[in-house]
Amino acid sequence: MAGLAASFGSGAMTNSIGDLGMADVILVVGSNTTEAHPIIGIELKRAARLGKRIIVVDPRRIRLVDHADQWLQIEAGTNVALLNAMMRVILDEGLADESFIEKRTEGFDGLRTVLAEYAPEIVSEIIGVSAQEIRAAARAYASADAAAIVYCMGVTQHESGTAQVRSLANLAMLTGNMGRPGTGVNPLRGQNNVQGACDMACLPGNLPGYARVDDDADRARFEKAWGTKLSSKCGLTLTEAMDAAADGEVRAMYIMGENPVLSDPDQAHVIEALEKLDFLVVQDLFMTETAALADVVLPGAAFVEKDGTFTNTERRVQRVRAVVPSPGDARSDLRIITEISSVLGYPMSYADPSQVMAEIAEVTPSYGGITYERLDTGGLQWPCLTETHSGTPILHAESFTRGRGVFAPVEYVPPSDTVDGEYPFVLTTGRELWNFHTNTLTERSAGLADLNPVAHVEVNPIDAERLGVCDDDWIEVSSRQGAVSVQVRVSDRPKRGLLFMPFHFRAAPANRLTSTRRDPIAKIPGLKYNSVSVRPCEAPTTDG
Amino acid sequence: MNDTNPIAVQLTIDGEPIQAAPGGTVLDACRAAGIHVPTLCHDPRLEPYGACRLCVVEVEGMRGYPAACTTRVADGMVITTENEVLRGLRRTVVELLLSDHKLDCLTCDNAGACALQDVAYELGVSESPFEGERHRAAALDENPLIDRDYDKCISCGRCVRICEEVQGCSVYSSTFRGFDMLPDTPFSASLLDAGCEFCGQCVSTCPVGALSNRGQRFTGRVWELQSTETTCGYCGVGCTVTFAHKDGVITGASAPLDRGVNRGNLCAKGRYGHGFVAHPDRLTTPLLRRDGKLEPASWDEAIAAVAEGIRGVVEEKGPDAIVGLASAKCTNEENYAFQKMIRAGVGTNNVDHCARL
Amino acid sequence: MSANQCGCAESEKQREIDVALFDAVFERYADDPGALIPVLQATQEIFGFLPEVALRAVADARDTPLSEVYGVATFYAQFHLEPRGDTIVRVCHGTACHVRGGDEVAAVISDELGIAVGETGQDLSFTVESVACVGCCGLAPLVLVDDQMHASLDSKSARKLAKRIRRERSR
Amino acid sequence: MTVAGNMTDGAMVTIRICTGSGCAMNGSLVVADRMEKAIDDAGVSASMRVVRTGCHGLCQQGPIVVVDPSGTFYPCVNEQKAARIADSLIAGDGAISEYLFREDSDSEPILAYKDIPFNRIQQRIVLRNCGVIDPESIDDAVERGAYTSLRKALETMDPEGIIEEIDASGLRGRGGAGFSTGMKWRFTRNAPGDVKYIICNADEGDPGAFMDRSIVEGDPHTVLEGMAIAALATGAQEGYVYVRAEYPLAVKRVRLAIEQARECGFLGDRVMGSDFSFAVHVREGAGAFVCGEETALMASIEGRRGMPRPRPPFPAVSGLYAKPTCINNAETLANVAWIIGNGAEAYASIGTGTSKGTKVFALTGMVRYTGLVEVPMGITVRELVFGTGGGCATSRECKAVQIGGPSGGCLPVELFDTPIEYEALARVGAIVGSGGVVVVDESTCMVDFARYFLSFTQAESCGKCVPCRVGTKRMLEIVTRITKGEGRVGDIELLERLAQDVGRTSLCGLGQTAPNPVLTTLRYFREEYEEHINERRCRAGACNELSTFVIDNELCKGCGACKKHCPALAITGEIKGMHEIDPDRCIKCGVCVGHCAFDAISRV
Repeated sequence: MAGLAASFGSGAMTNSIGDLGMADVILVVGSNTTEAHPIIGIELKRAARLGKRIIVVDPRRIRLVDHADQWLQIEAGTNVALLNAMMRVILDEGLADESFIEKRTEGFDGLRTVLAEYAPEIVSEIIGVSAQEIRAAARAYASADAAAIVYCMGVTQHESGTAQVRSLANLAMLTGNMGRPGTGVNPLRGQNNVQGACDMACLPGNLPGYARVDDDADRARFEKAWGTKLSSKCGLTLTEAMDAAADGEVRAMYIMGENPVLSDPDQAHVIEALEKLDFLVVQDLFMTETAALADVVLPGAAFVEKDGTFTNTERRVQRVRAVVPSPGDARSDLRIITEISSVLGYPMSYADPSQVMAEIAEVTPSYGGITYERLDTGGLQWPCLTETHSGTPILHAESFTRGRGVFAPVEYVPPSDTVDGEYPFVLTTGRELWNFHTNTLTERSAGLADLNPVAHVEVNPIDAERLGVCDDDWIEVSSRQGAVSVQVRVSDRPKRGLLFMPFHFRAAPANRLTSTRRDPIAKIPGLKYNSVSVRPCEAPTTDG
Repeated sequence: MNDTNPIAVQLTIDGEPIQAAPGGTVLDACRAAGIHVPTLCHDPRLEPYGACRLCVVEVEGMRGYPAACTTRVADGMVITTENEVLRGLRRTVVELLLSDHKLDCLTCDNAGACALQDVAYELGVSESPFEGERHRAAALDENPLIDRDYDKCISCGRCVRICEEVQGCSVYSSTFRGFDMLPDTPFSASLLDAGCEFCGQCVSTCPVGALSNRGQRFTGRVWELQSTETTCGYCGVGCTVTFAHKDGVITGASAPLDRGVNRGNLCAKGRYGHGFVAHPDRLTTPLLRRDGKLEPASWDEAIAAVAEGIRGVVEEKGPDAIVGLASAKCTNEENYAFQKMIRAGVGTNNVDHCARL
Repeated sequence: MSANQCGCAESEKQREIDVALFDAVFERYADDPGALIPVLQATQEIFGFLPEVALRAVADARDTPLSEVYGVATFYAQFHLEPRGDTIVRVCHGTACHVRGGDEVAAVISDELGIAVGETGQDLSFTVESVACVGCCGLAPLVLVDDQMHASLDSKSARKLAKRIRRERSR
Repeated sequence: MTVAGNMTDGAMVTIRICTGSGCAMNGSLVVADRMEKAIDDAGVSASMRVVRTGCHGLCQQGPIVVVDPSGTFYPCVNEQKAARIADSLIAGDGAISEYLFREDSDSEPILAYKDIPFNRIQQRIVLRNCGVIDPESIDDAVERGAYTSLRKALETMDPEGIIEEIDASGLRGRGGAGFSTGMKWRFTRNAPGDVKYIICNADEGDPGAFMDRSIVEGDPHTVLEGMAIAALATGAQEGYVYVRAEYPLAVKRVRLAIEQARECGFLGDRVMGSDFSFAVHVREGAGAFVCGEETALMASIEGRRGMPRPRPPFPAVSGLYAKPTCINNAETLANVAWIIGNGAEAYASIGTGTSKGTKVFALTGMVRYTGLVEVPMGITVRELVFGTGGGCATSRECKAVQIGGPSGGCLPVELFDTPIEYEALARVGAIVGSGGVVVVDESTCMVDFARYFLSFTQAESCGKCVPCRVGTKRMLEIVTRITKGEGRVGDIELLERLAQDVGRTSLCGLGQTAPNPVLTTLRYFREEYEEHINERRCRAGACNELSTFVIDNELCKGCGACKKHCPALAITGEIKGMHEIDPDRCIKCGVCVGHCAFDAISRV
């Protein structure tokens, strides 16, 4: 999100789910939309049905390709090269929106200079897609009345994630596809309330509403509101925190509703870090792999057991309502936090969640007009500044949040974890339709759990033949971080040389293989590109 | 729907002057005006189809009895939605449907939410004067989630259409023709083999009990269930979902057609992924590690232990030796309180969550 | 998900039917998005019926959902999903044939061949079926044996005809 | 004995041999081969030729041979006759009297085809070239004026003028509903869009109708010319001929005709050097009667299930691939070139007030001369059945005609003076429809007849809408039980209500008209229904279950064939002895009748 924030001044989805249907062309980059965000997948499929053009950029033949007009099966990790080549075509063919560039942006010359090196014929060699295809995609996107970009972790979870996002922003600004229905740059948020957790400043450098901890005025405002002094030192990101824990710098962790042992890169490293802690608190619904390492485990409440709000990927704040009571002594996380905070000497006393929202609205301008009463008649998209403001479906309509949009001159840098003779395959990880995240919830939902109960690694038929493996045969996938035994699913979805593994399964934890190499700005690990080796193996014994 | 053409169309429906949006159907106009016209094959998520013929109306100047769901409104239209002739026609349609429908309303989970039951009641059809051949097909339960009982199918095509038009999956098609026409998978394959994504959209649109959610079977009559609308807790789309529940247990999930980003649609996780809530693995009591083992404890003990553990580290290494990881699964209010606790209560900015994963 | 996506088990089935046979068909209609029915007609021309593997190949080649292909194949009377007899006996049931005793002709033929109308003999010798109208109403009632027409039949001549084609078959 | 024909020396002798489906399957190809060989062998091909033509009409008398210029007509020609006819022609002899057509065995022979009773009131516009030209030779067609109307339209008329001409001719759709052709063209022309289509509907599904087949087989160019003129008028660039796969000869000939017309520059890019381009494709139906319905037909061309959709939007606005589309039936299109060539006025002078021109009928059933006839609109049913058809083919009384196929109605003899035109027929419950006319005599049970039509439409229902899918099924079940003697009091009323409601609520024309045979037989022959229910009696003796089968001892030879084949073991008797049917065991299947070589078994 750092990339978008730098280009536009705000890191959130610029447009709305509902207005994707107004696009004539939708460029989908690194998003397996129909599996990871099925309802947005429906919007895309509907658009395709109505004759809109969908262009998919993905090294893997995701299901959406069946509905797409064009599929650019690029080599993993080469998004920037492709996007630069597309922009080069747009410039060369006079398809850029000069007046938009002139009136609403800055830094264009820097981009122009960079693009000189990215002739489609040259880029074609890097990305494995013909120059003709690159041109067709560029022309389609640039000549549409309204063209939208949708992206997801296939863009951000790279060492060059921020660069890739900025490149997408460049493309949108170059063609003036911003601020109107059916345009924009639209990151899809993976979990239900990623957007909200960010808005609420569960980020080491921010205070609610993206105020900065290192900005004196911002901090002063919150010190006043909260009646206490605040640290001006940026905190550690999750991955940095794990490193620090392993180094002994961090000694205690309080983990609420997360399962880093399975979800974070380099599992061995995570376990080492957590085991080294003096004190670990885990608050969750189940005895997760992480909770098993804790000193204190606190039983939380599921989302159907509590009141509150979630903010979805299109910045829509919506009500969450208690449907059923929590089992046994399990308690809502809010109640647990307020009690612990009070014992820690910082008393919190909210009679119910609506009072928290009232406080949020007070200290967070973009949530300023949000109340539970208003949410009862439907969600509101922030910024929603006052109680009469009807929300903002499209950001940057008149001007960018930061004033002018900034073009970033982004160069393509190949992933550092390059394949070599020892690790000749690229492994990419992601989600599958019927499982969610670390499978904690989905494996415990009868029926759903039976649809995709075990992990498989997708192997291209040619690779499978060369390895001499068939469906359900076992192979060992190894990286510099570790090794995992997993069953094969022969599939023409991944490109030759590419493997795909879901990260849902504890029996075959994909993150045992991934590394913590990360984007220098956003600190997001490059989970989508890992060099690995593969060899057939025996089925592991079940006591495992 | 663009702003330059806001001129409403003037209609007369059952003698009342009505304004309607241009481009819509007579059925849309009736519904918007609160006039009830019975339908079976209509779903606002789908393109007009006109197969059940229940919504026949009279329109002055039009031949015969056009279906309200497929007739576009035009300025000056004079429409009659209700009279003896129309009731008679609709009654015949219902009688025909009942003549080939398994009437097991006593044990059908859809009883009370069945559109065929509703129209039969509305038109006073208690039995069909027609007898003859009926479909006899074994109920199918070859997959873990969706039951199919084609003896109850009224061949309205809604499942076929929603799978194609909305879900883009085309798992079903109408197969064979005439009296033998039924929705089915190719070669009657199981839903799993037919490429089903188990979104359950077909179940949600089925007007009768031909498609049903296995998990809901015998969990409660429709009228015993309570329902609560909330926001789905899986991915970032934020679908509006209505949970049906009875005695504190969730029995099923659906979505309202007219609200939310999802407008009645859900995915497999949203519709079928709520079993974990009542799973026996749920943690129901705080646990404290004693002698290397996690053992049950009271909340007071647990909270004291947390406070003590944190305080100990702060005292020894300072607040920056503490890290709080919040959750993208928790509510805004919880996350707000959490970071506030870490920042204001502990005194560090070491707070993050899994946004990067 | 079926367990044989890698094709190990699939190839056995594929071998029975040489899919390459109808590559030419796909090619001929590749640029015609509406040509599903001609493709199925040509496919049936090759195999005598529409085997499942062929329908799957059609769906793949034309980028059309299998369900749609199956729905079309089961809609039109001309398409057959089961193997058919070497000789097809079609009894016309046009109005003129009906009025002039077509039903009786059909009964006699199906009696003599021992195959009900609409069915195929177990040895795949004959298929007996009724057709709506072959448009030769002036010659009613009539029967087509493959493409050969036998006109102005009655129950006696129909029986003779059936006996003859059975005899010819057994030779 | 020979009758003098007017075989003028020196003139080309043309032997026109019908190779339409009926005659071809009846052996006319052998006849043609035989004659050609004779001509070749005699070395007279300079003065004598064989033309393999389309349908002459009188299919029942096929294979038909007509020798021009004398017009000599030889019915029922086989190989032997062919040899002799050829020899006589080569020798320059007159017609062979004993091969000529006679009304009765003792009446005088009639020499010329045009003079036989069947042809007396015919007036051929649509069929003007059928039976005359070789449909596989575009030269033949051109010689008879094919494509001159297209040239006239291209060179001297603008689209609006063409539409006005068609409008003024009063031409109405010959496929069923009788919608004004000119108006249809105008709607298509006025619909916005660059891409438009013309579709020729030759998916003749009505059992008992074969005019479209005969036209396409006998004179495909007039259909193509009509399509091209329609395309010119409406602004279409592409056309489809949708023809039943059950008509292989029609498919073959229209494909060939398209090929030839393209080579001659009558179709394809820049027709006749103008800016107008028009490509025609052929699509074969795959066996679905409902595809005669416009929207179902288009679904089928698009490769989908042939299920109709509601109209509006009409095809003229949103048709094939959602583009403006004009769909005309083959017979309708076959009128177009004639109208453009001869003028609207000439056409409008034929027929009645609202029904102009001629109509082709397929005259079949228990009528003496069955075949294809083209008569002016407005002649009465009686003129058609008795004048052209020669009356009942049997010694029994003529009872009714069924006009318009499964969508039409049954008219009793008392209504035979009804003129054949759209409105008059509609008033009595029938329709012109595609033009099937089936004559029935007293041996036909009207309840069973209604059952027959219903069983057809029921089997052909696409299944989309409830009234047609379930309603026709239930109607059929009620009618069937009545014919089986299982009818109940109240069934007639139930059937009548259901028939009416199915007609009123069905989605497309198939379901809307499917009840017509039931409704008209209920209207005109209600007492037959009542007899079946109340008296368990079928006056026609056609309903097996209501008949008693008896063996006539006079005729029975005691061969035992019936006993051997009786599936119910209801027949007793010894070889060479008397046989008897036990009425209690008899299941009334009628198998015994078919096995009796001596016509000794009858139903009473």
